[in-house]
Amino acid sequence: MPVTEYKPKIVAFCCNWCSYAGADGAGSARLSYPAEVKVIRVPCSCRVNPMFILRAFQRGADGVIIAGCHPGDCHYTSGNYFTRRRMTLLFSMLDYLGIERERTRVEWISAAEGAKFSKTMNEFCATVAALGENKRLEDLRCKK
Amino acid sequence: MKFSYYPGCTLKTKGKDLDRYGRLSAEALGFTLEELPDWQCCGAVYPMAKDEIATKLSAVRALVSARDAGEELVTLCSACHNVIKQTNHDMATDADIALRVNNYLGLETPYNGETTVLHYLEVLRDRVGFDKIKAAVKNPLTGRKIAAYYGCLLLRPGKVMQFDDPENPTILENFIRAIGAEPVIWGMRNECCGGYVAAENKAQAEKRSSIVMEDAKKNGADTVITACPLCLYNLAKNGGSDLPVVYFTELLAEALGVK
Amino acid sequence: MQRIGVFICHCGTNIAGTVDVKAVAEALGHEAGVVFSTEYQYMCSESGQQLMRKAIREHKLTGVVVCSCSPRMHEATFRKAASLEGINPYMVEIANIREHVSWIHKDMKEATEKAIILGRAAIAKVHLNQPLQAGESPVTKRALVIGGGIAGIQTALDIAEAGFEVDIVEKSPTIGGKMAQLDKTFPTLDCAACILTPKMVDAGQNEKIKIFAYSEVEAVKGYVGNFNVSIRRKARYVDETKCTGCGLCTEKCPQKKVPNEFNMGMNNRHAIYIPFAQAVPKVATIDADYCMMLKTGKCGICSKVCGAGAIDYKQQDEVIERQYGAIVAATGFNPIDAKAYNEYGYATCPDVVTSLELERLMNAAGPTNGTLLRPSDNEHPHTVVFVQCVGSRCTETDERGKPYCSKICCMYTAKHAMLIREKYPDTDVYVFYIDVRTPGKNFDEFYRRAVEQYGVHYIKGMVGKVTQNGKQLRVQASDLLAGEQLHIDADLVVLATAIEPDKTARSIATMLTASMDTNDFFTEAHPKLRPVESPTAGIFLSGVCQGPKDIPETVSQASACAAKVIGVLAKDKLTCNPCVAQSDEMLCNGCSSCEKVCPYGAISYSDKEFRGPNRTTLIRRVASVNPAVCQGCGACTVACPSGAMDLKGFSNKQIMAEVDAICQ
Amino acid sequence: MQEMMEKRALELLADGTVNRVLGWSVGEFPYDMTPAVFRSAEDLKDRFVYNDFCGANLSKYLIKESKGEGKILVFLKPCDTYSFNQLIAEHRIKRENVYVIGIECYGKADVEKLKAMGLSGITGIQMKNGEYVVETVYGNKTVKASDATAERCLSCKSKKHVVFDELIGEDGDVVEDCNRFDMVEKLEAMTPDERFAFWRGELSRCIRCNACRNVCPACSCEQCVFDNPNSGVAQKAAVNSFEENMFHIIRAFHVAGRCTDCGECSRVCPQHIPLHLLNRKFIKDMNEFYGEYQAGADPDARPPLGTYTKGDREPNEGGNK
Amino acid sequence: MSHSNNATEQVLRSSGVDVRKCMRCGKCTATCPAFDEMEYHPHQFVYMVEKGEIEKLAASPSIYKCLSCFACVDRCPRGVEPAKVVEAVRLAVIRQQGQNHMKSDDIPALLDEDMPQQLLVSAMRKYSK
Repeated sequence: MPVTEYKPKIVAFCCNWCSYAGADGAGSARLSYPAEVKVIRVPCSCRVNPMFILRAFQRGADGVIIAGCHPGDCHYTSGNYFTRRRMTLLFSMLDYLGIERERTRVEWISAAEGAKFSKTMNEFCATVAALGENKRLEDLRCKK
Repeated sequence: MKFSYYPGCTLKTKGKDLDRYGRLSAEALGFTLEELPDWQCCGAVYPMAKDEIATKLSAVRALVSARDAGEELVTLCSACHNVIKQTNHDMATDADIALRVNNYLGLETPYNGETTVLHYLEVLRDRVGFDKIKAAVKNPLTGRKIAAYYGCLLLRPGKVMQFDDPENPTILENFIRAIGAEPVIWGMRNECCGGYVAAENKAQAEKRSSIVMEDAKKNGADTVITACPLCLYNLAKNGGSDLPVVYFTELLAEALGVK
Repeated sequence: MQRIGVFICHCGTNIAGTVDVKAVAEALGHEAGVVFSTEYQYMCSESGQQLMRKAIREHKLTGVVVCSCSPRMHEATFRKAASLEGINPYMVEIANIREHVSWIHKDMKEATEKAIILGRAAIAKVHLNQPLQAGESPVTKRALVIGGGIAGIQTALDIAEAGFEVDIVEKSPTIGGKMAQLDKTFPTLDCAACILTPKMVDAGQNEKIKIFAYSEVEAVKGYVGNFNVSIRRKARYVDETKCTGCGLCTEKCPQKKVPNEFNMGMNNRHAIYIPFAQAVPKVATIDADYCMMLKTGKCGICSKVCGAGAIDYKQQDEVIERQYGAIVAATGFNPIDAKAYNEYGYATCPDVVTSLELERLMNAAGPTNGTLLRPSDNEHPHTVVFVQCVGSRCTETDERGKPYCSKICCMYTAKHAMLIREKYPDTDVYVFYIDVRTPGKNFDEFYRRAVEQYGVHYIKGMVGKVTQNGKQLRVQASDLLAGEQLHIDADLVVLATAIEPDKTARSIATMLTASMDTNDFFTEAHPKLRPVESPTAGIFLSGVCQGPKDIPETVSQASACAAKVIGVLAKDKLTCNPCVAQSDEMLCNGCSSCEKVCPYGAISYSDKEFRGPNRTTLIRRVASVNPAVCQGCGACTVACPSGAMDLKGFSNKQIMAEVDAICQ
Repeated sequence: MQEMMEKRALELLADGTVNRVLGWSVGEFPYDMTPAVFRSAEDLKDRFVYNDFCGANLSKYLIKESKGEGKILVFLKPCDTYSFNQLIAEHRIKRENVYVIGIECYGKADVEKLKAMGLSGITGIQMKNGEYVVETVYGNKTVKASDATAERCLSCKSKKHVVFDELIGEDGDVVEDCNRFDMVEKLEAMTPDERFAFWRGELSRCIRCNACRNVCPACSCEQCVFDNPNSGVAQKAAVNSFEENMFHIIRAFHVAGRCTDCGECSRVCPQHIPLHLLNRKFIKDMNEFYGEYQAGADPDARPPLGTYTKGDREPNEGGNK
Repeated sequence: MSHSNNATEQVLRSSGVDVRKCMRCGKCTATCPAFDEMEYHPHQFVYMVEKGEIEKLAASPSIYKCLSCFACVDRCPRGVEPAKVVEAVRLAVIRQQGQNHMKSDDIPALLDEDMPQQLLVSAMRKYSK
C-alpha cells in the first residue's frame, strides 16, 4: 500500500495589524510552515464570524485557526477581547457537540512574532493532521 | 492561638535558652506552641541542588505533620526556618522536586507546599502584633541600645523567605521598640558572620564575626540579639568583642517579666 | 460580471525561484471572470505598473488581482496605479505569494499550488468588491500636549511656530519638568536653566500656546481630527489672572516645614509656594495638605499680604472641555525609588543620594546654593563613589529593577564626576560601571575627558554593599579587571537609579487608547519607520514616555513629533478609511448589540419610517454608523444577529467567498 | 383563573386602558392553545381560554402588536416576563404601549406526555389539588401533576415576574436550585464520542421546519440571515448535510446572552430535538466564565458578549472533557 | 563552548542555574563575604561553568569557602544565583568516592563545649556524602 501523507486543509484568519504582519515576518525570516495553511486577512480578529469558521468546515477545512493581537494590544483596543469571549464560547460548544476540540484554535501573535507564527502553524498542522479528516461536523446530520 | 512548633536539635541542647524563653513568652502572650511529634533534624543547611531529594525529606515530614494537624508551622531557629521554608517553597513551585519527594515518601495525600511556615518573629509581628506586645511588657528595657543581628538565614533568599525587606529589614527593630529599648541601625546586621565554617575554618569565621561585632559596637550598641544559635555561638566565641550576644527571646521574656 | 485582470509578480527570483509563475498565470487565466492574466518580473516597478495600466485600458478591466508580496508592502502602490486608469482603488486585491508562499515553502509544486489557491481566493473576493469612496472628516486645528517638560515644550513651540494653536496640560504648578531640576547638561556642560528657561518663557508668551498648569487630563473622547478632552484644573487657591508672582506671600507664610519636591525633599518650602524662580506660569500655589487656613480656617496671612487680591481660599477644581485635532503624550519619567536598594544604604544612610538629588546639591538654586555638601553634616565630601546601573538592566522577573538600559546614566555620571573634579580637585571620584555606554555625538569624547583630563577613577565592577562607618560610608565593591574586592571609605555615594515612565502614563494611555509595552512606555506605530506616532490615529509621542532618552534626543523627537502633528492639523479634511461598517436598515432590528461592542462610539440609533405591507408605514429603530468615527474593526458585524451590520471591503460574503475558494 | 383573567381584561377594555388583549384561544386541536389577539369584549368572551395547556410565550407577538395603535393587554407567566424584558432591552417592544398582567404559574402540562400515557381525545385540562384532571371525549382522567408537567417546567428557573403592571395570583421567587443544567452537565461528563453520538442522534432528525426559529422570542430578526440571499449563508434547499448543523450552532450563538431559557424552541420542535440544551450550554458557560447572568432579569445589565474583562479565560483553555 | 561535557551539564542541571543570564557586572563578587578566602570568585564560577572549565573549579579550595549566605543570590540583578553554582560544583566533587572534605573522624578535634549541633550537622552535610 502506498504511504501517502495526509495533508489537512487549514484556514488561518489573521488580523491585519499583528498576526498578518507576524505571518509576513515569518516569511521574511524564511521560517517555514506547511503549505496547507492558507491565510485570510481580516482587519481584526473580532471580524471573524463563527459563520466563517463553520463555513470553512462545511467546505472541507480540517482545522481553523484565528490569530490576533495579544490581549491589551489590539489595534482597535478591545476587538480581541470580544474575540476571546466569542471563541471561548463557540469552541466550548463545538466540543459539547463532540467535535474535536483541537480543530479550532485562537492564538495571539504580534507583528514581531514571526517565529511564533511559524511554530504555531507547524504545531497546529501536526495536531490536525493527527486527527485526520474532518467528518464530524457534517456527520451530525446523517440521514439514515 | 495554637501553632505546630518545630524546635530543631540545637534548641534541645546548646540553644535551650532560645527555646525556653520563647515558650515562656508565648505563654505570657497567649499563644501555644505544640511541639510536633517525632520531628527529625532538618539538616541545618538547605540543599540547593535540584537533584538533592533525600536531604529534603525530614523538612517535608515536619511540613506534612503540620498540615495534617491543620496548623501553621512555627520555627524559632533561623537555620531550621530557612531549611523548612525553602523546602516548602520547592514543594509548592518545583513540580519535579515535589513529584520525586512525594514518590519517595508515599504519603496518603501528596504534599505540595500547603503549610504556612512562620518564624516566631512573624508570629509576634503578624499574629500577635507588636502593639499588643508593647502593652504586655512589664519591664520595658528603657535606655538599652540594642543591635539586631539578622544574619543571612532569616532574610535570604528574599523571594523565597518573604520575611522582610532583605536589605532593610524592620521586624527586629520594631520588636526592640516594642520591648522598650532603642534599636541600633547598622550596616552589618544582614551580612554573614561566617557561622557555617566556624568548625572547619576558624580563621575565616573569626574574621567575619569580628567585622560584624565591631560594626555593632561602633554604632553604639550595648547588646546584640539574634534568632540563630549558630550566629550566637560564632559571634560570641569568635567575634572578639565584649558586647554580649543574646537570643531575642531572652530579652522578650525579660521584658514580659517571665524570665 | 467583473472583467478581472491577474498580474503575477516574479519579484526577481524571490517569487519565481519557488513558484512556477507561468503556471500560476495560466491557471488563474481560466478562472471565471478573468479576461487577462500575465506575469512580470517586477510588478511594483514603473514598467510593471505601466503594464498593468495598459492591460486595464486595453481589456476594459473592472477588477485587478496582483499576486505579489504582502499587501502591507504594495497594496497602496497598485491601488494608486489602478485608480490612474479610472478603476476604483478598492477594486484591487493582492494575493500574498511571497511572504506567505515563496519565502516559506521550498517545494516548487507545493508552492505553485498554494499560489494558485491564494490567487483564486483574491479573484473570488474581487468579484464581490464594490467601489468604495473614502469619506472625509473635518480637523480641529488645535493640538493638545500632555506634559510640560522639555519634550512637551519643544513640541508645543514647534506646532505654534507653524501657526497652530497648542494647549499644554501639566500636572505640576509649573512647566519645565525634570530638565528644570538639572544643573548642567552633557556633553556641552551648559547650564540647564540657561537653555530651558528661555523656552519656558517663549511657551508662556506665545499667543498660540495656552498653558494649563496644575491641571490633568480627565477624559478623552473622539478620534483623529476631532478629539474632545476634559481637563481638570486643580484648585490653586490663587487666581492665576491676578497673581503677579511677586512672592511676598511665600515669604510671609508661617508654614515653613513642607518638603520641597523641587529639591527632592532635601530642604523645605512654605505652604504657599512658587516651585522655582523661573516658573511658568509664575503664579503661587497653596498646598492644601499643609495650609493652616485651608485645614483649620485660621491664618489667612497670604491673603492679607497679597496686594493683587489673588488669594482665593474658596477656589474649586474646575473641569473644562476643549477640542483638539491631535494629541501628544509627553508624560516623561521619574527615577525609581532607590529605597528598595538598601544594600547601597539609600534607605538608612543620609549620605547615599540619587543622581537627581546630586543635581540639586550641585545647583546654585539648590538647597546648598551650589556648594557640594553632604546631607548628613554639610561637610565637603572628599571621596565620592558613583554606582551605575542601579535598577537598570535587571532580569525580566526582577522585582526591584527594570529590564532595560536607562540610557542617560553613563553620560550624566561622567558629567557629575567631571564637575566635582573640576570644582573640587581635592576630591577622589570613583565610578563603578558594568559597561560605559556612550553612543552619541561627542559622548565618548566627553567620557574620555572625565577619565583622562579629570582623573576620575573608572572601575569595572559593581558595588556590593554600602554601610555607615562612623561619619563615612564603607563601600565594598569588586574590581573585576584587577580581581580584587575593594573597600573604599567614601563621604558620599551617588546612585544612578533607573528611570521609569511617570506613574500617570498608564491611565493616560488608557484614555487615549494608545498601547503601552510591559514597562509602561508608550508603543510607537512602528519602531523604526513611525517612531513618534502611536498606533492610534491622532496620538503622537514625545520624549521619554516612549523610551529612555537624553535631552538632545528628546528635543529631536519632540520636533519630529511636532512635524507629524502639523501634518494632521495642516489638512482641512482627513480622508477616512472607507472600509468601515455599514448597517442595512432594512435588516436592522435596532437591538443595540453592535453598539455595545463598538470601541469608538461610532454607532447611533434613530427611528425611521419604512413602508409596510398594504401601504402602511412602519417606524423602526435602526442603527447607523458614523463613517468618520468608525475605524473598521468589524466587532459589530459579529455582534449583529441579523447580519444587518457588515464591513465594507471585508464583507461577510467576500470573506466567505475567500473561504470557499481556499477550501475548494 | 380563566374567569379572573377574563374579568380583568373586560374591565380594562371597558375603561379604555387597552383596546385589545393578547391571550390564548383554542387552535387546531382542543389541547392546542394558540396566541390570539382579541379586539372586543365579545371576541374575548367568545374565544379567550386559559388553562394548563397555555404554554406559549406571548412576548414575541408584542414586537408587532406594541407598534399598533393604542395599548394592548398581555398576560405573561413568570418565564415570559424575562423574554418581555429582554425584548424591552433590545428596544423591540414599546413598553408604554403594553399593559402587562403577570399571572402565576406552577408549570404547564405537556400534551405529548399525556398522550404517551395512552390518553386520547383530549379536550381540556384542569388542575385540582395538585393533580391534573384531563378532560377527554371518553371522560375525565386524573393524572399526577408531576407526570404530565412539561420538562422545561420541571426545571423552572423562576416563579418571579421581573416586570408587570399588575398581578393575578401570587408572585414567586427565583428558583435557586432549579437543576436546569443537569442534562448539560451529564453531556459534559460524557466522552467526546458519546457526546457526538448523542447529538448525531438528535440533530439528524432536524427537518428544517424553522418552528424553533419562528417561536423563539430572541429570533426576532426582521429577516433571518439564513433567509437573506445576500448573507452568503442563505439556502433554499440544503446544499449538503452540513447546513442544519450550521443553522443550529449559529442560531444558538446568535441568541447567546439574549436567550432567557424559556424553552419554547424545544416545546415546538415537531421532531422533539432538545434544542434548549444548546442554549443552556451557552448560558452555563457564560455563567461559569463571566459570572452569573440571566437574560431579561435586568434590562440594564451588560450581556456577557457585549463586554469583557482583561483577565478573561483563553479560548484554547480546556474543553468539557 | 568546546569544553562542554558531562560535568558541565551535571553542574547546570543540578544547580538549575542559567549561566547565560549573567551580564558580568561582578556584583556577586562585590558582595561576597568570603572573597578573601577564595581563589575563584562567584562571578568566575558562573563564567567558568559557562566556558565548561569545571575541572579547575573542582580542584580549587574555593568550593569550600562559600558561606551559603545567599547575598549573591539576592543581589544579582540578573537572577543568576551564583551560590547554587558553587554548591553544584562542590556536590559534584564530594559525591565522588573518597572525596569527602570532612570526615567524622575529624570532628572530635574541632569540638568545643558551646558548639551547637547544627554547626556539625551542617558541616557534614556541606562537606561530605
